[in-house]
This record gives sequence, C-alpha cells and structure tokens, in this order.
Amino acid sequence: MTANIKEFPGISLNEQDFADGKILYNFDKLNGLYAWDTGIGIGSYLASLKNGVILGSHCKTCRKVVVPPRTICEWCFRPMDEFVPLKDTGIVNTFSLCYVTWDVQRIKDPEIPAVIDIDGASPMHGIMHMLGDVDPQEVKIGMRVQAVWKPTSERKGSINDIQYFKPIEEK
Amino acid sequence: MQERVAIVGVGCTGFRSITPESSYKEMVYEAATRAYTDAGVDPRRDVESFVTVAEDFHEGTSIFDEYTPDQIGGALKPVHTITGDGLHGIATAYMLIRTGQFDIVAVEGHSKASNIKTLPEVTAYAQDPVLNRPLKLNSHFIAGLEMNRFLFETGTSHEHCAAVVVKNRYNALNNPVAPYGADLNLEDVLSGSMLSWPLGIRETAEHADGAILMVLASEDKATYLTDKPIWILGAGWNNDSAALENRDWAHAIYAEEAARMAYRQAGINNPLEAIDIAEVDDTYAYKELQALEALGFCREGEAGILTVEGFTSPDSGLPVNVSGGSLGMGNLLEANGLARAYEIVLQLRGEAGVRQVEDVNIGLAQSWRGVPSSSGAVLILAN
Amino acid sequence: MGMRKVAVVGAGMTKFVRRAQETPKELSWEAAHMALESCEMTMDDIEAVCLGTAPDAFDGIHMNGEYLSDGAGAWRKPYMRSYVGGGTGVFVPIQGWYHIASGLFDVVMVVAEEKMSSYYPHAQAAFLTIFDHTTERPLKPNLLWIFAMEMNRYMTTYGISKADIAQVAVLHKRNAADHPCALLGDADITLDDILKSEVLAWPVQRLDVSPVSDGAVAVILAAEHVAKRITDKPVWIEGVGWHLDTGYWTNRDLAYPRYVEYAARMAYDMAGIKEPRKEIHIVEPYDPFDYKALHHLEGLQLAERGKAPELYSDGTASRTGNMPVCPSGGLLGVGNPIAAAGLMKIAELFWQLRGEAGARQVPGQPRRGLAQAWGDLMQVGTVVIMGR
Amino acid sequence: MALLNRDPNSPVVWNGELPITNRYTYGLAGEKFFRTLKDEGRILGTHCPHCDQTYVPAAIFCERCLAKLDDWVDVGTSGEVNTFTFLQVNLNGSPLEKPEIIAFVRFGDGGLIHRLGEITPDQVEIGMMVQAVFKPSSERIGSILDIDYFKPV
Repeated sequence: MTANIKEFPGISLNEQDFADGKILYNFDKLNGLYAWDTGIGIGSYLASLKNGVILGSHCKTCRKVVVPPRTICEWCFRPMDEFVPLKDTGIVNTFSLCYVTWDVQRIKDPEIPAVIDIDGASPMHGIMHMLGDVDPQEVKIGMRVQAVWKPTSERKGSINDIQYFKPIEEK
Repeated sequence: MQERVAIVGVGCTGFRSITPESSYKEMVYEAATRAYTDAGVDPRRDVESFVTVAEDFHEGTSIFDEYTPDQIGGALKPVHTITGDGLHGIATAYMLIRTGQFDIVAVEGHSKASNIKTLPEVTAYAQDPVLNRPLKLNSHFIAGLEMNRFLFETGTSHEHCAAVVVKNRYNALNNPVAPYGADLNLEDVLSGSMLSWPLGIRETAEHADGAILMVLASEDKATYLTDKPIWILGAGWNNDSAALENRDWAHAIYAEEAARMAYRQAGINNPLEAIDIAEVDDTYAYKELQALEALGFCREGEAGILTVEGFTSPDSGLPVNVSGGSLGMGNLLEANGLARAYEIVLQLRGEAGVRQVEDVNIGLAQSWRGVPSSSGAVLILAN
Repeated sequence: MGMRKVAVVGAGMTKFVRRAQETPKELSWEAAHMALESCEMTMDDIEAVCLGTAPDAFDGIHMNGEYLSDGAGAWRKPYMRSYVGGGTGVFVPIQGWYHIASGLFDVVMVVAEEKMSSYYPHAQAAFLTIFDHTTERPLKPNLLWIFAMEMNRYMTTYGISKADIAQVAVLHKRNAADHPCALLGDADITLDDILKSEVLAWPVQRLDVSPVSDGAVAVILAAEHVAKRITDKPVWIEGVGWHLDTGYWTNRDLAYPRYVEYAARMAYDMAGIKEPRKEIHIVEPYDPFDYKALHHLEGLQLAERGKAPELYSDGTASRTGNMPVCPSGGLLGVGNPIAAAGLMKIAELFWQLRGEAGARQVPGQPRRGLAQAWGDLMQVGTVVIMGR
Repeated sequence: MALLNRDPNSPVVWNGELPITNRYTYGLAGEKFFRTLKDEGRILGTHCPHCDQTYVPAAIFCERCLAKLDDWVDVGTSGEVNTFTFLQVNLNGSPLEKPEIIAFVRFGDGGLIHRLGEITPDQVEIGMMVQAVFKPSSERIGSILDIDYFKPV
C-alpha cells in the first residue's frame, strides 16, 4: 500500500516554530514525590552499605549468591536462605565511556559506568556503579577493581556511599 | 480454542493504610505464594504466562513492567503488563487461555499507594494537558461533577449515597483483611467535610496497600487442580469518551457496555434473577448506585432507594459489597477489581467465613479505573 | 478445536518526525484512520481496540492509555493498553492476536503511538526513571549507559569490531531512503560517516543510535472468515512469542539475549518452523542501536552467536539478499517513536508480503517474515511471524 | 514470608521523585480552537455530518466514526450548566480557603470545564445559562485560561 499512497500524515515542527510563536503550546511539570518502602532485602542492603559492606543473599536451592540481595529467589521462587556479606572488590564485566549526562549535557571527561561482578557473588552477578581514579583509555573488561567508600561519617545508607570503584594495583 | 476457563487459586496480602515492613516486591511475593499454594501449582514449572496490571506513575517508575516478573515467578517467561484494572488483567488471562496456547495463567495487581507522597498531583497529571490541566484542579472535581449530575438526573439523594457508606463499612467489620470497618450511621457520614460538593470526604474510599494474585486455568487443568473451580462465565470491558467534554456525566456507560458484553457471553438476560451476589466499584459511594443501575440490577433512580431499604445488604435480595467494598477494604489503585473478584471467589467457594452468603452460585465483580477515566470492566463468575 | 487463524488486513502510519504538531490523540487517529481506509472498513466493523504506547513519561500523561482511547477509535468499545517497554510495538499485535484467537472478537484495531517530543527538554532524560529507584537511580544513569555497556560486552565476548557493527547503520539508513515516512533515510551514507560520528557513550556513537521521534502506526486484524471477505491478500499471523527476563539486569550475561531466543522459539513452535534460517524470508529485528540488530539476529537463531555481522558483509541482509534485514529502514532509518516503531515493522511485513512496498519491495515474492522488538532493562523479547 | 531478618538499622523508606517535565503542542484542532479563542474571543466546534455530533472544543476527528472533521462552527459564548461542583481541596489535597465553583458548560454536544464567577454557591443551578468572561485581549495567550470564568447570563 505504501506504493499507492502519495501523502502520509504527520506535521513536523522545528524548535524555531516554538520560539517564533508559530504554534501554540504549554508546559507542565509533574510533582511526583515518592517514599518507597525499602523492605527486608533492600533495607538491609542500604544498612550494610552504611557500614561499608556490600550485601548479597544466598539461595541454597539454586546455589547462587546474588547482589543486590533479595528475599525471594526469582529462579526457584523460594525464599532466599541467608544474607551474605560480599567483598568490596570485583571484576569489570562491562563499561562505557560516557560523554553525556543523564539530562543530555555534553561533558569533556567521560563518566565511566560499569557493571562490576562482585567477589563472593556468583559469576556474572554484579551491580552497576562508576569507575574512577583511572585513565579512561586504560579501562578493560576483566579488570579488577575495588570500592572507594565515602568516609564513615558521610555515609547515609545509599548506593552513593560507594563513591566509585578504582583499579586494584597489580602486584 | 478452549471455551471454559476457571479461577483455581487466589492469594492476597494487605490491606492496610501503610505496609512499611515490606517492599512492593516482598508484598507481592506474599500474595503470590498464597495463591500458588491455594491453586497447588509451582509457578516456575506450571504457570505458562503472567499478566500484571500497573501504572508507571503509581509506582514511581517508568516502564514499570521491568520489575514485575521476579516476585510472581515469571522470570524468563511470557509476562506482560496491562495498564488497566485487575479485571482487565483477568479478562486478558481469560483470552490467553481461550486461544488454546496456555493452560495456566497468573494475574497480579497491587497497590503501594502509601508510597506516593503526592498522589493528588499524580492523579491530576491524567487530565488533558491543554484543556483541563491549566485550571489546576484537584481531580476529585470530576467525581463532584459526575455525582451532582447523577443525583440530578436520577433523583437519588445524598442520604442514599451515605447509606452505601454505612452498609459497606459495616460489612468490612466482618472481613478480617479490611482495614476500614466501622459502625456508622447516616449522620456520621453526612457530617463529614466536603471534598467536592456534593461529594463528601467520608463517601470517598481511603487508599490502602496490598497485593492480590489469581491463578486461572483451562477446563482440563482446572478440574484436575481443584474441586472448587470458579468458572468465568463472562468478561466485559469498555470505556466512554476519554474527554471530559464528550462523556455522559450521569451514567456509567462503561459499566453498561461492559456488562452487556459479559452478560452476552454468560447468557444472562435478567441479571437480578441470575446473579446472587455482586461486588461493584464504590471508590466513591455514589459509584455503587450508578453501577447497580448500569449493570441492570434496577431501573434508573432505584438503586439508592433499594440500598436504604436494605435490598443490597448481606442477607437480602442482592448482597452488594459484602467484603466492605473499596470503602471498607481501601482503594487499591489497579488492584481494586481484583479485590472485588477475590470476594466473589471466596463466596462462591463457601469460604467467606462469618460473612458467607447462603446459596450463591453466580457472582459479579465490576470495577472502574478512577478519575478522570471513564473505563471499567465486569466479570461474571460461577461455582 | 484448532486455533483460530488471525490475519492482518489493513495498515496505516504517520510520518515519523522529530517534533510533531499533532497531539498524541491526533497522531493515533491519523494512523487509525488510514488503516481503516486501507481496507475500506468503518468503525462499525471494529469490535475492539488494542493500544500500545511506552512510558507515560513521553506523552506526559498519567494513565496515557485512557487518554488516548478516543484517538485510537476506542469510543464505547472494549479497549486495553498492553505494555512491555520497548517491546510494546511488536507486543500490541500479539495482544490483538489473542483478542481474536480467543474467539471473543472477529475484528480488532491495533494502534501504537509515541510522542517523545512531549518530554521536554530532552526525551532521553525520561529514561533515568526506568532504573531501580533505590539501587540505581541515585547514580544518575542514562539510557546510553546500558546500551553502551551491553554493546561493549557483546563486542568483547565475540571479538566484533565497530566497523562490523556500523554496517548495520549503513544498510538500514540506506534502506530508509526509500521509506516515505522516514526521518533519517540517507541513500549515500557510508561506513566512514558512522565511524566518524560524535562519540556519545563509547562504544556508542551518534549514528549508531536511532533518533528520538514522534509517530503512530495502526493495523487491523481479522479472524479467518472475516479476513477472506475483506481482502484477497490477507497476511496471516503464523506465530507469536514473548518472554520477559528478570529485572536484575546486572545479574545476567549481556552478550546474548536469551529472552529473545525464548520468545523466538515460542513463535517458531507455533508457526511450525523447524529451520528458521531457511523458512524466514524477511526479518525486521529491533534496531534502536545498530548492534542490537546483530544481537537480535543471533537471539532469533538466524545467525550463530557472534556471527551476525557476516549477514551484512556477505550481502545476505541486503534488500536483494537471501534474507533481507530491515528492508523498511528500521528504527535507525525510519525513526524510533518507541511503540510505534515496533508496529511499523509489522506494517512493513504486511506491505512486503503483499508486494505493496513500492521502492522498498524485496524481490522474489517473499512468503514469510518475522518482526521482533525488545525493551525494558534489556530483558524482553517480542516476536511475530507473518506469512502469506 | 521471607526467611531473612531485616537489618534493624534499615532505613524504612527511600525518597525520590519522577522528574517529568513536558511541553505539549495544542495539535491540529487545538491550534485553530485556541487561536480563535485568543484573537477573536470566539468558541469553535466541529461538526460530524455522519454522526450529527458537534464537538466542542473543536476536534479534528469524530471519536465515533473517526472521520476527519472540517465543518467548523461558531457555538457562541453562552452555554448551559450541565453539572457543577464546589471543589474544597487544592491540587495537593490541602483544604481550599474558599470553595471553587467548577462547572461543565454545555456547548453543542460537548462543552467546556471551567470556573464560575460573579455568583454565590447557593445561586448555581443545573440548567442555568452562563456566559464566558474573557480576559482582555492583550492578556490572552491562547489557553483555556483566556476565559477567566463563566458568569450568569
């Protein structure tokens, strides 16, 4: 049918049309504030972060240690058996060198988000965080990294209690 | 194609004004575990597809369906979300099973309304952004407009609406999971402050947190799994105009049309004769009366009188909202219809405890999506 | 009783544009109106409506499904909106399929709409809110991160180069030059253009990415007995599949889309397809980023793991090749109004299989095609197989 | 139902927001409807001859048959109060000092949602005729707020 149709609907505007008042428009902003209940799993995760510990949880049935910790194993649908404190070291599973912030501001020095497989968790089980103290061009998948924590007094029970992960010096 | 579909398991958790002990995932898991135990199924092995109902802005997360599979046993399975009421979810599972491709499907809905700090503003963001939102009005005004026109056209009185509150909150006293049970009189209700006149604050259901999961199965599986399958005789859903400017302000057209569809499937010509018990939307008290008329249980203008006369009380002609309805159990956002259907399932199984109604064989559940929507669904169940 | 057969009998779409003047309702209406006209049907014939639109954040309306209902032709009709993130565009025809296959309806209209430009100033910023509110959002993530990290993992695992991947963008954008609704069609684009474009989030560069867009698409589905009355050339939905992986995206292997494989296997089973590489003649994999098309071709079992680039380098994927990939121009070329982009692929297969795709027509009278979409936190696969 | 015990130092909630900011175009019908409202102080509808419906505010399509509408009609500036309410709460749920009188004013087969003014609550009735009170043309921006309120005729 596209062969038979000459004209498709859809009127394209450019930013100038808005600036010049050629078309009518308005703005609005959602005042959407939330206080999400943290529950047992994530509540404990946040409390551990405040103490400088990355917490996982262990499913005996699936023989898995996962992070962030949850109370339910999504694979066998049984309750998780125990919390497991993990190390604050790990391996870079993957990463990016990002030159754009979340609200699309261009930046000169890239942010380096990564998935870090945490030592003590099952293989391919990691968390997303940032890498720092590293030359962006030196970052490699498979690189070993360690968490750089905020000082105890500044920790709030948040994923941001870890400032970033930095490479572990090879001995 | 499979013709017959039954509800074979139900589970819930809640319902309370706050649930700080668990995250939404943990709360849903509780309801899910109960439902799967009730149905005697293992979700990882037996459940072939999953339907969840949710709205992004109620969760505070965009693309919320990302977070739905894990706590219902749906990881790496055919899961999808309907941005509708729980009864839309049940209708969806009903269709999935009828295709013949799935034998067992689970439906989940929940509310963490207590986690939304700015719920009125979130609700207002559903208004038309150009025509209505610039007026910056709390969305209860829509219910106020609707109630006023409904009273005007049908001759229903404010007392009639208050009688719904008295009945439903009293019924809730007999429902162990209902948080808002109370023994009130008409004066207690009418003396509350106004929200949007003629709508009073006590005629508006408080929100609650909670989760409900139901397991549906094809005929073969249902009869294998349980001695008490609750059959779906009909499911209907519909909506009037989305625009406030084009809709019928007095009548619940969406309920009328949804019921027509469900009755046609169920072969019901005279609903009052056929249906033994009903759970209908009462998130605002007048909605129950409006719904009873739209569902064809009585003529226009009669629902209020029947309520005052006790015709819709638990031991009378047509027990309505024996569970306490939303006024008694709380407004559960997308899970409202599931709460209505949950009660019908318990009643049809004979498991409703002290509030068990005698001789019930066919029940109806009905829901509405809340302001500013004009959409809802109807489900007809039988034992 | 056997399964009810369901056909696509009509399709319509708007142009995909960067900023549309139309409201979301009006975009939906334009596509729906055109779909009706395409098969000479009226609203009286439509028994139910299914709608797909991705997050409410874009259109900027809470309960967006309710808001869009009149534009989608759902006035006083049974109507639901289904939702699997980016996978929605190929899910909503599945929703239409089960409406009809259930026996409850004979004719259903399926509409997908997205107006990303309503999120202002930057549509991309809306994606912050798809991450876990407690464990991830405080890091201020953006959508590019997860794509870039998945792409990096894919490249590293299989030793795939940027140039291998850029071939995808070249082919799709060139294909789109023949699509009257395309936003970024370019017949003359070269590999060098892609590889030299601005780095956004290495390894993702500007031209690896599909454009933020506004648009809508609609198709009309009918049960067998009705479809045959409406048209001599119904295009049957032979198989459907969908799977949603865990939300814990940092706990799985990003190199391979297992959920796409599962969705594809479900659809192949239903369609009775044993050897997809021989039996699928046209494929429209989801391509919001160029590497994703490769990733998905592998998940769909249409290429060995890590070998999808060969389909592009040996010409198999070209419009005149053995298995044309994205003859429409895909999201990279036509544009990516999320849900609408997925349904655009269904419309493309409809036109291709009927021999009505004009300048984009794949030669040799293709008999069967597959459309696929993907979404959420890299976790959902939706697949539809269509055949003459 | 969990086997795990919550860390007693767990924070109960995590606070956050949905940072959603939008810009809405008025669309094909809205453009003409609001330009006319702004420039000429007139209220326009569109008529669907097939369904015999007059949509107010004007729509570019008929929601019933999906036909394109191009029969624009001036519906005047006075309409009937179809229903009304006295809204007692703010957008954020807090009580309003003085109730707002909100009405749905019928025009054609549609109408407008707006405030009523120059009237006290006890004077409002369903069926009464009200008339749009426009802002001075210099203050109009092309918005539903170009009408200040509706007052009794």
